[in-house]
Amino acid sequence: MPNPFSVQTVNEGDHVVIRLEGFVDAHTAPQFEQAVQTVVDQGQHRIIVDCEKMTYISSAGLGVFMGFIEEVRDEGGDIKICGLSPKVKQPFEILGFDSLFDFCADVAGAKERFSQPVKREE
Amino acid sequence: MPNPFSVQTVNEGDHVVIRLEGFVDAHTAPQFEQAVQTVVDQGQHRIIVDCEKMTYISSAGLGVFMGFIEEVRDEGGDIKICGLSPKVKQPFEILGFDSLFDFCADVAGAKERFSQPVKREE
Amino acid sequence: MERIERKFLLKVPSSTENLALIREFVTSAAQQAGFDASEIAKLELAVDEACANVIEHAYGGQDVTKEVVVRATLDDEALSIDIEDTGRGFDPDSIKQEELEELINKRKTGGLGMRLMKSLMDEVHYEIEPGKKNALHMVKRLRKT
Amino acid sequence: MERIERKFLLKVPSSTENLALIREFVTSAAQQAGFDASEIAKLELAVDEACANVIEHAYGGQDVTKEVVVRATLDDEALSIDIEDTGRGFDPDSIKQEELEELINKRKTGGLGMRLMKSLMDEVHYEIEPGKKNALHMVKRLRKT
Ligand SMILES: Nc1ncnc2c1ncn2[C@@H]1O[C@H](COP(=O)(O)OP(=O)(O)O)[C@@H](O)[C@H]1O
Ligand SMILES: Nc1ncnc2c1ncn2[C@@H]1O[C@H](COP(=O)(O)OP(=O)(O)O)[C@@H](O)[C@H]1O
Repeated sequence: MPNPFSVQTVNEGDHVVIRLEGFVDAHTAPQFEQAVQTVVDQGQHRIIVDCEKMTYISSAGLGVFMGFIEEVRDEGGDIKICGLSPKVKQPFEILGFDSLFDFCADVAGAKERFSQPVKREE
Repeated sequence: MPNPFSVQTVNEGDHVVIRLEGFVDAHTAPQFEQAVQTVVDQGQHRIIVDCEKMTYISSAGLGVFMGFIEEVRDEGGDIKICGLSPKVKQPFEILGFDSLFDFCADVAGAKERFSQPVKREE
Repeated sequence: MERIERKFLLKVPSSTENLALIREFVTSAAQQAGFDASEIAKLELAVDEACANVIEHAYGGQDVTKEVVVRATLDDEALSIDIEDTGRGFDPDSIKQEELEELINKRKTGGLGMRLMKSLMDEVHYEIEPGKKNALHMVKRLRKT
Repeated sequence: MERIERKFLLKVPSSTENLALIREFVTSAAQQAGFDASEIAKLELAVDEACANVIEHAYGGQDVTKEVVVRATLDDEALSIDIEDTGRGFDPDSIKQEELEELINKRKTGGLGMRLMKSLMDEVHYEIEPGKKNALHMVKRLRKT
């Protein structure tokens, strides 16, 4: 009850959607990390993380995005972050994630973005 | 956030529905008590307390039912308790409320019951 | 053999506003102890009742300068709850447990709390030293399945 | 003139399982202080980060025999948070704050917590005495409207 969390991975053709629900903190982030690792290990690099039902995120969760983005982009893919509510957006913005990651309104928007060039500073 | 509670009173012709929502504890029970007092002061004694959205009740809330039932029955009315979920039913049952109060499945059932004789030991 | 205990402690100002936090506290400890939802609901209610009594009776109403102390200790066998106050104190044995019908006839709105605590918990035990420390010890055992 | 303080204290075993309860604790105190939802979210996150660091770094991972202590003290002007541990300790000034881009290039998954705490709170101050007590003091002031 005090810490509901779930992560769900759905393969949708040429990309994969990882759905986060509930609280992503130092307790639950390892499950999120494992989900991304599994997807990457399977050679999938067009990743959409759907945060619509995520109610909280701490740096442990933010670190997961940080740790995989280079590898995924090196493979020509990206991690699109979508569905952030204003409340959970705050830590992303404080840390400057908005200038280095691609935020999308929803999964549909993220899919569209995969046909556009990746935002990246070299 | 930690203690959402609301009480709503709706006059429906010859009876009144008091809707409880959230946590009824020693902090919020006074608001419930006030709502019943207001209804009784207005001379209404056919009272339905709708507990469908009540998520918790402690003895402070149970005491409100206890304190008014005699007066209301003396006036030919009753307090029908309806919509109790199994979780919140527990304290009512432990204290024996089920043998002295009229529990109904929902508001419709409670309305029907008002046309039947009141359960009462003299 | 040593038993591993987990100890939780919460101190809050004496105000009914804090009952919600007290319930969260107990729920957290009880979940880690492995109680099921129905047992957790019982623990939550018993501790709420005990703390409401401290706030209302021991300290005579809201007084945020006073402290309610709740300890939860869990091991493999049980969750023990210890609630402390430095308030008025009382003689638990002198409290007459009236029947619900009697209370209703007298139009009482209270008198249910201690009875609830006793039927919700496996042990309920007071140690009252007015002016020093009043302590309530309650235990709920884990039923092995 | 005397300021009325409200004091809250929480002690829990060192385990990330307890971060949720720690957040509830801070939220409760912050609500009573009168912070708005956005300020409460900041407080919640800052304290979560600080306690996660205690659990992971000061105590080197889950160790339920160790204690994380969180104090919240509120008055008319601010909510002060004090977090204590008896773990390893560290020199906060020696921690290099790397740019996000740098962290990304190095495929780091950590290094964001202290930065977050500093931008979320008005004051962040460590007092480290390894082997004795490590304390973190953070303050968030109420903006009068
Ligand atoms: N912690 C306490 N300190 C002082 N008096 C108490 C305490 N707990 C209970 N009492 C006394 O016992 C009585 C019965 O308590 P209880 O059964 O919980 O019902 P209620 O609190 O509704 O009166 C109270 O009215 C009070 O006089
Ligand atoms: N309470 C603490 N006890 C010991 N070391 C700490 C503590 N807090 C932070 N540190 C050290 O400071 C570093 C940076 O912390 P932080 O910015 O929160 O990032 P992260 O925890 O993700 O590494 C940690 O990796 C750790 O070495």
